[in-house]
Amino acid sequence: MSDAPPMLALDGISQRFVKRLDVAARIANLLGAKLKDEVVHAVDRVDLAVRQGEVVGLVGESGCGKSTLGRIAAGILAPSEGRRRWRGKTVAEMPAAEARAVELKVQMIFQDPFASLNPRLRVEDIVGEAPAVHGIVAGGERDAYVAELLRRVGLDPGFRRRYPHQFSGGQRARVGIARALAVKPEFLVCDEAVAALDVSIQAQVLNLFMDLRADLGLTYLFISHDLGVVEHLSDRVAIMYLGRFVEIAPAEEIFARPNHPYTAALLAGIPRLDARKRRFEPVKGEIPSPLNPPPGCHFHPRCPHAIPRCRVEAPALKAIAPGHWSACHLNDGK
Amino acid sequence: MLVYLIRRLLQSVAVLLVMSVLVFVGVFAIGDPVEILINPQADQAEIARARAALGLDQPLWRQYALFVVNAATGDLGRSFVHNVPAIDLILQRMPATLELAVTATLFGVLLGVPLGLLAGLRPQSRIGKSIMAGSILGFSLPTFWVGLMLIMVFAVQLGWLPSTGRGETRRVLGIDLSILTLDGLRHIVLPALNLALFKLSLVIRLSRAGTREVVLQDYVKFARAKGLAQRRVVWVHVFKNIMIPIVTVLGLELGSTIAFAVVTETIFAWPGMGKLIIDSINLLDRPVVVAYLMVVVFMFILINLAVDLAYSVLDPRVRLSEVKG
Amino acid sequence: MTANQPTLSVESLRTHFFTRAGVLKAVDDVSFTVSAGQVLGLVGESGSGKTVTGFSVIGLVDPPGRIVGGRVLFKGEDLVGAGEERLRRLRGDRVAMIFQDPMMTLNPVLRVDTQMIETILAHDPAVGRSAAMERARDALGRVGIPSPDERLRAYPHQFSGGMRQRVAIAIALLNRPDLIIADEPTTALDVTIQGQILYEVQKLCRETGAALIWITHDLSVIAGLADTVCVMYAGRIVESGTVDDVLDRPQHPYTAGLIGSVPSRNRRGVKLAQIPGMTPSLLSLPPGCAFRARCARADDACLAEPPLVIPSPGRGLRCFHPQADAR
Amino acid sequence: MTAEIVPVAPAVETPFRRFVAEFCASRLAVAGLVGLSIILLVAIFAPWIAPQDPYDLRQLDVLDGRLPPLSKSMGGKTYWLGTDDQGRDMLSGIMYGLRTSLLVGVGSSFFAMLIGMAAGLTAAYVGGAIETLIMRIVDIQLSFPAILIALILLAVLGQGVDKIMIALVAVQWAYYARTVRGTALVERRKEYIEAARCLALGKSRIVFRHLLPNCLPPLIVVNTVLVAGAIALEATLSFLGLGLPITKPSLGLLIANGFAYMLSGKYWISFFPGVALLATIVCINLVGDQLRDVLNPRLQK
Repeated sequence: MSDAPPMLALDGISQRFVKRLDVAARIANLLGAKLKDEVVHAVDRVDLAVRQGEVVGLVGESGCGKSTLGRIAAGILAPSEGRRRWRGKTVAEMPAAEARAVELKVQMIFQDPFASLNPRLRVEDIVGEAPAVHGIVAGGERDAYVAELLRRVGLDPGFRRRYPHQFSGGQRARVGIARALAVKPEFLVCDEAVAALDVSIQAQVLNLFMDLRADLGLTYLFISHDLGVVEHLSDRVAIMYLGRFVEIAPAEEIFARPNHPYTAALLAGIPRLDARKRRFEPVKGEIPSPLNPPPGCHFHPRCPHAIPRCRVEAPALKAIAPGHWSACHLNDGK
Repeated sequence: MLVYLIRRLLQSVAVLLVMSVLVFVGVFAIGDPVEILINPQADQAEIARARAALGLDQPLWRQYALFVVNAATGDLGRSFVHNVPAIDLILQRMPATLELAVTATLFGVLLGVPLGLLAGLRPQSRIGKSIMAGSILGFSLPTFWVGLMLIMVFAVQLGWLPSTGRGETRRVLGIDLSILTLDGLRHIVLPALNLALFKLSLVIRLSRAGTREVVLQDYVKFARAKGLAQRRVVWVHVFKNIMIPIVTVLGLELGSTIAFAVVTETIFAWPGMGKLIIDSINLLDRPVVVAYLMVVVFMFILINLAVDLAYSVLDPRVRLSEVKG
Repeated sequence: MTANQPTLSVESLRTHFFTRAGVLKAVDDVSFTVSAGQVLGLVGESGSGKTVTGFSVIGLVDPPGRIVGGRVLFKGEDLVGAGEERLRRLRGDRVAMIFQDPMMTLNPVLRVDTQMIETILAHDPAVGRSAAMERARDALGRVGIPSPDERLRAYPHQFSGGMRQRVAIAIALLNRPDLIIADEPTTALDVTIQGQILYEVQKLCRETGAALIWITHDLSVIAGLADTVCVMYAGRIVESGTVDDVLDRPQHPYTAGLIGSVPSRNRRGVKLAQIPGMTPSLLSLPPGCAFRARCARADDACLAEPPLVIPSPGRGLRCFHPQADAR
Repeated sequence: MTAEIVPVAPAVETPFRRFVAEFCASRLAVAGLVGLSIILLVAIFAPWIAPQDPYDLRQLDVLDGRLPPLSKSMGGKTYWLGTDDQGRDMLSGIMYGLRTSLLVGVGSSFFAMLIGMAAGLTAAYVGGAIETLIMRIVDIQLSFPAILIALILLAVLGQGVDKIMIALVAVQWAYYARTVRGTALVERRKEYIEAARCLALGKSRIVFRHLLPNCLPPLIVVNTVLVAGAIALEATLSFLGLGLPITKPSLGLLIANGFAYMLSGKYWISFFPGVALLATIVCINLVGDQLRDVLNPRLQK
């Protein structure tokens, strides 16, 4: 089992968005202005391997690059650097037909239940278009196929001729899931898939994800800012801060024994149902702009334990226990 | 801010160059002026001499190169018809057009913004609906037809106001102005009204649309939740935000008013640049047409530049993001 | 004013929206009280009427909405019948409000100092500009904004979301209000920033003794912050009481379902106790209990409107079949 | 196993019915729509319902020239709106003129829309240098008033229905291009486009089946405004003597024709064609205005 290559692996992935100086800015530089190209390191040399059947949670605050990484994993976005491997084979080097098959194997579930469905298509077309185009289902069987998918995600197939706006937020989320399932994927990237839903509806959709995992043996990369949701669903959790992973560990381990100060701060910051009249003791400072991240460890300006070394040297991810990786200089002293 | 300025200046120069090529090549295609200027009985040698005298025997690109070099020194050629420098003809006519356009634009803004604001704040009220209905009408009325109707009613039927010319003018700083004399004022009322009607409707619609969107914003509700008086909410919080799009459009509209004066000047026989260009097109007076277009393009670029600067002053988001960079 | 008169007492408030498609009863017979120094949590999912309730209190419901019944007693004075000028004097002075989206609540073309000073001068023109500026600087300092002098001269877009929300809170506190209504003020913020804001708000309420109404969809925030809680569903308060009572011993099936829907540490990987179905449209509410269609305990009794009962002191409940003890 | 079935919200109203209801909320807009329909019918059926064929010189009698409205002709017919200098029945002239004006206005807007849509979609979806190039041209063109550009073009091209349509298309395509690009840029960033890409759907399928239909509503609004603008601009240019030839009189030309007689009090030769032109433009603008309000997502709560 452990010898098999991971289902989906991302090796040394970086994503940079560069805004180059135009002619005007270069002339301004000649006149004495000191302008530079704007480079955003959305994702900075990240390695991630997801094994078959696993649920990996990816947690981080806004601007940390988790959505960008998710889109790279799903194959929508090509990384500036690094390789994406499917069962050990680099996708970029595959022949076109094979690459397309992999593309269908990895599907994405989106955040916004309103923007993620084409408002001008009927539900049956939203769900049925891709399998028909790719020959997964024959023309005559399309109707039955769509009906079965809708039933699978908990929607009445009788409403397949309706348009998205005639559904509630939770039902739209289900349509989005049915659309992804229609091409028989093995791997789902869920990008904040329940963030826009009400609590009671969120619970329904989370349960649906768990059912689908049990029934279809799906593998998930589950991206969320909500630690509670990730904790509930994931086998392993990766914590991301300003484009880098700061800690990866099995879920139980990371919530019981957070190692990185940022993980600890996150865990201390989340409100919990069972914590009454607590005194909130927050971590200091703002999340820095990814345009101009602090040198060394990105977290050091907010870290209560920062040492001089954190200011100059970026810590690498190191194993501190079996399966538990953390990127913090403080671990070296122990 | 520096980058912003440089960028705008570069763009302006580029536009000026591109437009000069287009204008020059385009206008070159208008008939052959020699056929009009020369006696039809003239022989070939005479025609050739005339062509050489006008520089028309040179290849197109050389004519253009010569034109650019001369233009840079303010020489846009001599009118074939009047045999004076084209630029002089235009500059001589320009004050009349500018006076008309500025009067009309001011009229449109000073009346249009408050009316649009009112209609935007009370879209469902009777007054709001009346303002809108009026503005649709004003927006739809073809300028030239309104001009005719104004003449018919106020000049022909009622005989209150004159229908042609500028009337008595007074010279201020070397520029003749009509609005400073009673007779001049009587002459400018109808053409200015004619030209302003469309502006007025446009400003009303813009202000109303802007107001309707701004009042739905959270910051307006927050301003009310702070206990500010309605007056302050409207004239500070709403007004400042709608001014940004209005100023932008107005600058451009001043330009288009100058262009649209062609119609009004023709109807009211207002001796401005617009009448000159129509006459010149009909007479195939090529240098005047080219000079007119280049002057107008230049004015437009100046106006656009001014609008951009005004925009960045009004909207701190533009100003500061550029300063920071 | 008697010593134990509540700061705010809302009685049978009804706010309806008269739309083309029909009458939308956004707030229907809502009652609650909050006293000085107390934090009341108003919890509900989207469309439950919690935000409209907040706006109704300070008379900022926009057409086609209208308060059609009930009383809003602020220190004994009924605000429902009060004139616009009286309400304006209270707003921003005695009753302050904090909005959900910090990116949208500050006017983008006005400097922060302008937006702060106008709030002071609108209520007391005698203060004078320099004294008002001094107070504005103080307020920014109190909500934890570093170098307030510099920040006063900045425009909103130069601030991050968390900083803007602090500015909004500082504006709300400028005139030392007796009541603060906070409408989901941390929903749009990141976890670590939310923690900071919660910390500041908690501290400031303790210091100033203002009453606070915290409107949110997040039960966990209420758990850590509030003294009492009202749970809203489809325009009505279905259950109310102290935080411990309601969260530990919920009696309404909706409250119980909501608590069961929140993923928590003890139940990793177990299916969540979800509420079936979805929130009904307020336009076509059937008669009787609005939760009936989603409720496992519903029977024919629920076809009638459940009245408000007081099962124990300080609690309120609208249900024919309360759970004796859930969990 | 299957998850439990969740009941679907009852369909209170279809989008089309809501659209109709919201549109009809303004009585003015409905009046505009009715007026526009009548004008269209008159224009289409002019050859069958007009009292005379104004192009047929045999039907004209110069002795009937410049008769005021309601006069009787030599042949006993009534000229409801009077006659022009050549004895042409104004009512018939207006009906035929309406036909020409609408043909030119609607036709050129249609071609401008096709060109603008292609340019705008290309700019938005391809991006890069092509986008910069297209949008620079659009920007430059839009910063100059339409009438100026049309004036130059007509001065170059000369008169004729085809010439004026070319001029109008050249003036208007940029408005469509800007609108389409603006909407397409917003729509392109939406998740349903990403979803389509994730499902490995082809590029042309994404552009034409997913992107384009969602860019249409603002285009409809712009279209009404621009059709009205094209009709007005054509009339103005014809009035200035740069538009249509005398043999094909549009409303603008009819008005110009009456200009000379205006000062002698023969108002009807200019007045009635002007009223027809005004009514057409007002009706289109009334409809367009309401469409703008109904289709504007920012005003919907």
